Amino acid sequence: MSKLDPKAARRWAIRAVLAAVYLALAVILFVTGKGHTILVDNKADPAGAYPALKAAVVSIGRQKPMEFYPGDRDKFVVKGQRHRIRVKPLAPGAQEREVEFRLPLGQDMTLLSISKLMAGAEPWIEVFVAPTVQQMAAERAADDLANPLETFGNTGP
Amino acid sequence: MNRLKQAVTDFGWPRIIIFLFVVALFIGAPFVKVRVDSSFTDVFNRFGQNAVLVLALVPMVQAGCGLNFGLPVGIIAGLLGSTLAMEFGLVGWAGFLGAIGLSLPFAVAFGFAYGLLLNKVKGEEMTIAMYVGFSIVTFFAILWLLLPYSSPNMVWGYAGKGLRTTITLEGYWGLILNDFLALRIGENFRFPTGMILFVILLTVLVGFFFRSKTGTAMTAVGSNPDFARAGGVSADRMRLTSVILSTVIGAVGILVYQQSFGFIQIYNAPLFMAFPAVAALLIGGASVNKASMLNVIVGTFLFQSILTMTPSVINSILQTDMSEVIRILISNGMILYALTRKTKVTK
Amino acid sequence: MSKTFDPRKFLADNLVVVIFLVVTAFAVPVSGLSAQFIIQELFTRIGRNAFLVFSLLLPIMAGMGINFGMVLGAMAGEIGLIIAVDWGILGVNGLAFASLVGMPIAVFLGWIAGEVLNRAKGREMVTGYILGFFMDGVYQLVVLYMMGYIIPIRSPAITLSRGYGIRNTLGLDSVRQSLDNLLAVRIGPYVLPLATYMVIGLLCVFIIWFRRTKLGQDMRAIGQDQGVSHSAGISVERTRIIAIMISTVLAMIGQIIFLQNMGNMATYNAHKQTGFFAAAALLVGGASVSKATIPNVFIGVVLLHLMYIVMPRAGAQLFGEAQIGEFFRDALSYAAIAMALVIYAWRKRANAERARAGLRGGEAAAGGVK
Amino acid sequence: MSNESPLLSFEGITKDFYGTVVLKDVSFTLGRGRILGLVGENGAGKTTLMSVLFGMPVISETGGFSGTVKLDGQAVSFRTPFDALDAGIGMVHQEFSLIPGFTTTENIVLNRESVKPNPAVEVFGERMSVLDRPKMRARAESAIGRLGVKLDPDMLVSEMPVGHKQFTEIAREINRDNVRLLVLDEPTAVLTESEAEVLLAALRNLAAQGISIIFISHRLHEVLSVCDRIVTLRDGRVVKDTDAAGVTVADVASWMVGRDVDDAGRKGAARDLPGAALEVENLWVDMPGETVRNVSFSVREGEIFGIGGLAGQGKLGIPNGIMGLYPAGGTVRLHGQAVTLDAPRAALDAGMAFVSEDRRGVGLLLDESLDWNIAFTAMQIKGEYLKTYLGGLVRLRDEKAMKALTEEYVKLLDIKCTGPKQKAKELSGGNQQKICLAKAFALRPSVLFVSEPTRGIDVGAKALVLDNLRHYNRDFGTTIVMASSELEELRSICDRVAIVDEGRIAGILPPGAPLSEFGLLMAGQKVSEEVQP
Repeated sequence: MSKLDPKAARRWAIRAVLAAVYLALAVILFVTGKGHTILVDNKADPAGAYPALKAAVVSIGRQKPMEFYPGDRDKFVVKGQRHRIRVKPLAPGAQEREVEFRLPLGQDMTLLSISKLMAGAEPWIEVFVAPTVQQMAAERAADDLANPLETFGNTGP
Repeated sequence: MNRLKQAVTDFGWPRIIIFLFVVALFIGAPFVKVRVDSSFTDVFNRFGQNAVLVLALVPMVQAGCGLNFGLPVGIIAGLLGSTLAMEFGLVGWAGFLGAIGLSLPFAVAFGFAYGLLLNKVKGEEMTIAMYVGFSIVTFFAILWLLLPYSSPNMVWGYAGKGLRTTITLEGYWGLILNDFLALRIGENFRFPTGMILFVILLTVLVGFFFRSKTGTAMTAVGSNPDFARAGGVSADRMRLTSVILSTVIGAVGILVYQQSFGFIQIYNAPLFMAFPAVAALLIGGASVNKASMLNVIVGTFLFQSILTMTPSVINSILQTDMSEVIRILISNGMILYALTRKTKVTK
Repeated sequence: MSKTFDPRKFLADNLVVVIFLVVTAFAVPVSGLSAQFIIQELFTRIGRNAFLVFSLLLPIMAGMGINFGMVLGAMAGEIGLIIAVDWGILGVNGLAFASLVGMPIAVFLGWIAGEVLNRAKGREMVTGYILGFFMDGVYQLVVLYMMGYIIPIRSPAITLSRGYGIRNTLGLDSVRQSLDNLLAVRIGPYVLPLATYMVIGLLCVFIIWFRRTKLGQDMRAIGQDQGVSHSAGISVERTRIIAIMISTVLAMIGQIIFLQNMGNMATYNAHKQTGFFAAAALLVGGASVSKATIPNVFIGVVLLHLMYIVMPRAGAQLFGEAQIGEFFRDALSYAAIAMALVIYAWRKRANAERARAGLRGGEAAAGGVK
Repeated sequence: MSNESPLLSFEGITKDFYGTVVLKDVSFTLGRGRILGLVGENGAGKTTLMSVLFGMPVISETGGFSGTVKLDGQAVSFRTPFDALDAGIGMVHQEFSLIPGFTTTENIVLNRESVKPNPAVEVFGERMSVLDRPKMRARAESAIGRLGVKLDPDMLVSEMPVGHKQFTEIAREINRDNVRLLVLDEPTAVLTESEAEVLLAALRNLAAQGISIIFISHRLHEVLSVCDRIVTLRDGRVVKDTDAAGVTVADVASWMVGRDVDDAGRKGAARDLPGAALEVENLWVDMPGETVRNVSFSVREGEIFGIGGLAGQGKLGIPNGIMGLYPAGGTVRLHGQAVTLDAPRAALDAGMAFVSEDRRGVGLLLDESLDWNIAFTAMQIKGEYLKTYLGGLVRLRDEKAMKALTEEYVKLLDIKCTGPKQKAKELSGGNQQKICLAKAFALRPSVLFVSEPTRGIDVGAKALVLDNLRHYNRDFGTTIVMASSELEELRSICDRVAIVDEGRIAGILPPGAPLSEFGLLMAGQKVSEEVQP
């Protein structure tokens, strides 16, 4: 191949663009499809800086709302980075609050404190590190592979 | 120098690597505190256990029918023999020999039908053999449930019918060949004399067969069917004979395997038994259309050495159980190599 | 296609289909399963399996027989899914991401498979089968020993307790049935996974279009006569490799669709039976080793899976043992493949002989001694 | 017309294969729109000359050639046949290279299909473009139209009569935009007479449109009827290059066989031989490429009977059919006993033996040792070279006897080898042929068939093999039937020579008959009188 004729050059350009599109698509799928677990809790600050909400209905995006009482913790699984949380305290006359937030891309689990949020304390979103390594290890031991190869025909169509 | 190069190419790099690997395993064993003597005991046991099954492949290779992936046809005949012998309550030598005797008619009949089929599908033997093997194993799985076996040692206790997945041969003829004239040297080494003698006997018999007129004709058919035809030999008949022979030896092979293993395994167990046997034969230097007794002995020994030694030696070195992966890669890699080599003789 | 209908020829051409029809027709009432249950199951299984079966079409067209090496594609799809699950990508995004990850792997494996099969002309099928076994070893090496060790795995939840290697069973909760549910339509009592059907429909369109391309024409040509195609300037080896590569990529996507419907993945076993089920379905659908059409795929998937649905129950009803039914359907599927191969090989020889029969006898036999 | 530069000219083409000269200073020219008949015996150099023209790899692999090929006055040298095609030269082979499951149209435009581009082309290359079927059909129809024959563009090749296949193949060659020269190698061999007529008319049609044609055929009357010029090759030389006008079949036949005619009265006057050893009546044999249609002859006891004729006419089918290697019918009697056909075993049991022309394919076990090769048939047929053990229960190969046998023949036939255990594939062609002879001799047959005994072996070995045959015949009185393409060798050793043409015996001549008579027989001219030795 001495010199690319224009046709071949055009093709290589198109291919290069397509390769870039391919990579971009992967990135977009990752960003928009990445699943996050949001642990929402309603706890008072141990130091007493803010109280827990008495009772509140919380919803994230269009997911089913959940009720929270003091000390509650529950989780929402969401897709993508940008979300909107709505906290509606059940106390009469209390202000409903709706905030948009952005989750850090690389994290699987984040902790969202509605008590902090309502009290205006920062940061109300924190990265959550699971403390249950031992527990998970025990759970997994039961599932460890004994011998994955001798099983035949156990995968139905 | 050129001759050496030629010899190496003929023998094939994969085989040389495998050979060196086995040597390294034996050399390495003492360093990782694996007892060589007990390893050798295992190797000899497994060698005897598997050699006859490997031997069973030779007639079909020699007759140009390719690698007999349909070995389960013979194995099923052997299973019928051994289960019937147990049902009749035969024990000890009577049991073992009875099992052989009872399996022979089945093996001949199955082999005949199987051979007729393979004669109709020349050129596609290997794929079809494989699926014929799978079919017969799964079909017999139904029969194991339905046939009116009644010996309490064989059927499921709770249902009173249907054969168990594994049937112990203890009290029947388990280890009967292994223990015959067995030699014990030192604490950990035990030589299964009877079984090895039996293997040698069969190998010699097959070797003699290939020196007979029929055996010579069979080899010629495999080497060049047109030559054989021009020489007045019916290729179809020779191929049929080779398939029957292969099936019969396969039946005996599984009986030897069972008595050493101690159990009869039925249902899906025979499904993939042909593959390690094929790998062993190829490792021994056979090709898709040429195999000798020496290939059988060398191949089985090398392959079983790998199977015995890798779990202990490699695992102690790498601190992880990679033996299964190594087994898969070596055996299938060897078969793949043989299938993709240009065969010098045209079909 | 023949102008006059010859029942014997029809039977010989469709023997496998007919046997399956008869057996199933007998087993359906015996099983006692409701029509509604069976039909719903069939709708699900068509969506689950059809794509995988389609991946076998092109190599057949290119004269390479049934591509048992398609399990390589299945493995690529599984690796894609492992990565997608590990990175926590949810839903259809996760499936699409898995395909994007699996694609280069499938292309690479397909190229290897094509090269290997080119060295084993005339025995592609058995070689492809063994290649699947061999690559299973490589797959284990990668997934069981390298993932979490050389290949970074973020989530400890999917690795073994020793810290590397993927667990025996991988839960696919994050993508479970996401494609099926994307556009699930309820028609009467039945739920149809319309999005999955649309993907399969798209594939059908692709295959029909592909047959009309120059490449498709070349594949048909080499499928019939490699020598003639070569002397006409078609690059035989390259075309064969492309056929296998496309097949591998399709199998990769097919396996992802299959697994999202299953909802979990037996990491080390999920691909073992893939080739068998796809081949059985295609052949049961009336395809041969040299000719397979789109209807063959659908007929085969329906027939094979109808049998898989009803047979255990039929076995239980007849013999009081569901296992008999299970063994029976396995035996029948293996036998279907064996039978289709035998019929094909046998007919190939018969045709060759018939082609020459015209030359025989000469004029002497016809009594035409001048 | 003859004033302009010729389309094609060969100038001084010389080619040798490992020292054997197959083309010597071949020169001739072909004008536009002319038809040139190229005739010659097998081995005269026709195929090699065409290989030179097409740049077949076999030419460059064996050291190339000397001389010049000029197309349109320009020297050309094609590296592959594809280059030649690009330059506008088309070749129609004897055996069809068509895709059976494709239609006429698809075959005509094979790998030159008309296509419509689409976006996928930009990514995955040209082959993703979609076929333009109407355009393909139009092109096919125009090619068929140029040929002037009736062909259904949508018919599958597998369902066509033979003649249509041949037309399809020619249509494919002229479908090229730039085709200027067409080479047809025995295009009429498989056609019926009426089909051949249509083909010849089509060729004239093409020539009238300015396409030049090289027509290779052994059917001389066809050559004469269609060609403008006739070039006769013999032993690699152009012996005659003449206008076709006024030339007779007999002329061409004598040019073809040629050589000096003064050797008429050859050595070995007719031997007086007793009754018939082998009688063949109405034999037909279905041997691909060598079909025998209807052959009757009888061979006398102790005779060496030659079967000659051009390649593909069926001479090789005769021994192969009688020995049961190909499906055959008719009556064969050996010493009055009918021999079962279609069964090699029966033929061997009856006391016949065969040395096949397909030495490597049928004659030898290439991967086995020499002693196996020589002793095998005798072992299988006569149960020799087996040793009995255990009081007759077991009979195993007698390696010692096999070795002795092999050594005997190694000495007798002067076979160059390292010993009885050498593999047959390691020997040279001539020595391999001697192994084949030894295998047949070991059977001590009463009738020995030898097919192309000297094909592919060097001159010295040829003489030795023929000598061996003659001695074997004289010493043991063995009747020998020898089929060969080399007329000279048949004439040098045989008592009578039958010439086979189109699956029939055209005539039987004594070896001393004039060469022109042999030539006429080979060219398909029946000679009625049967020669009695």
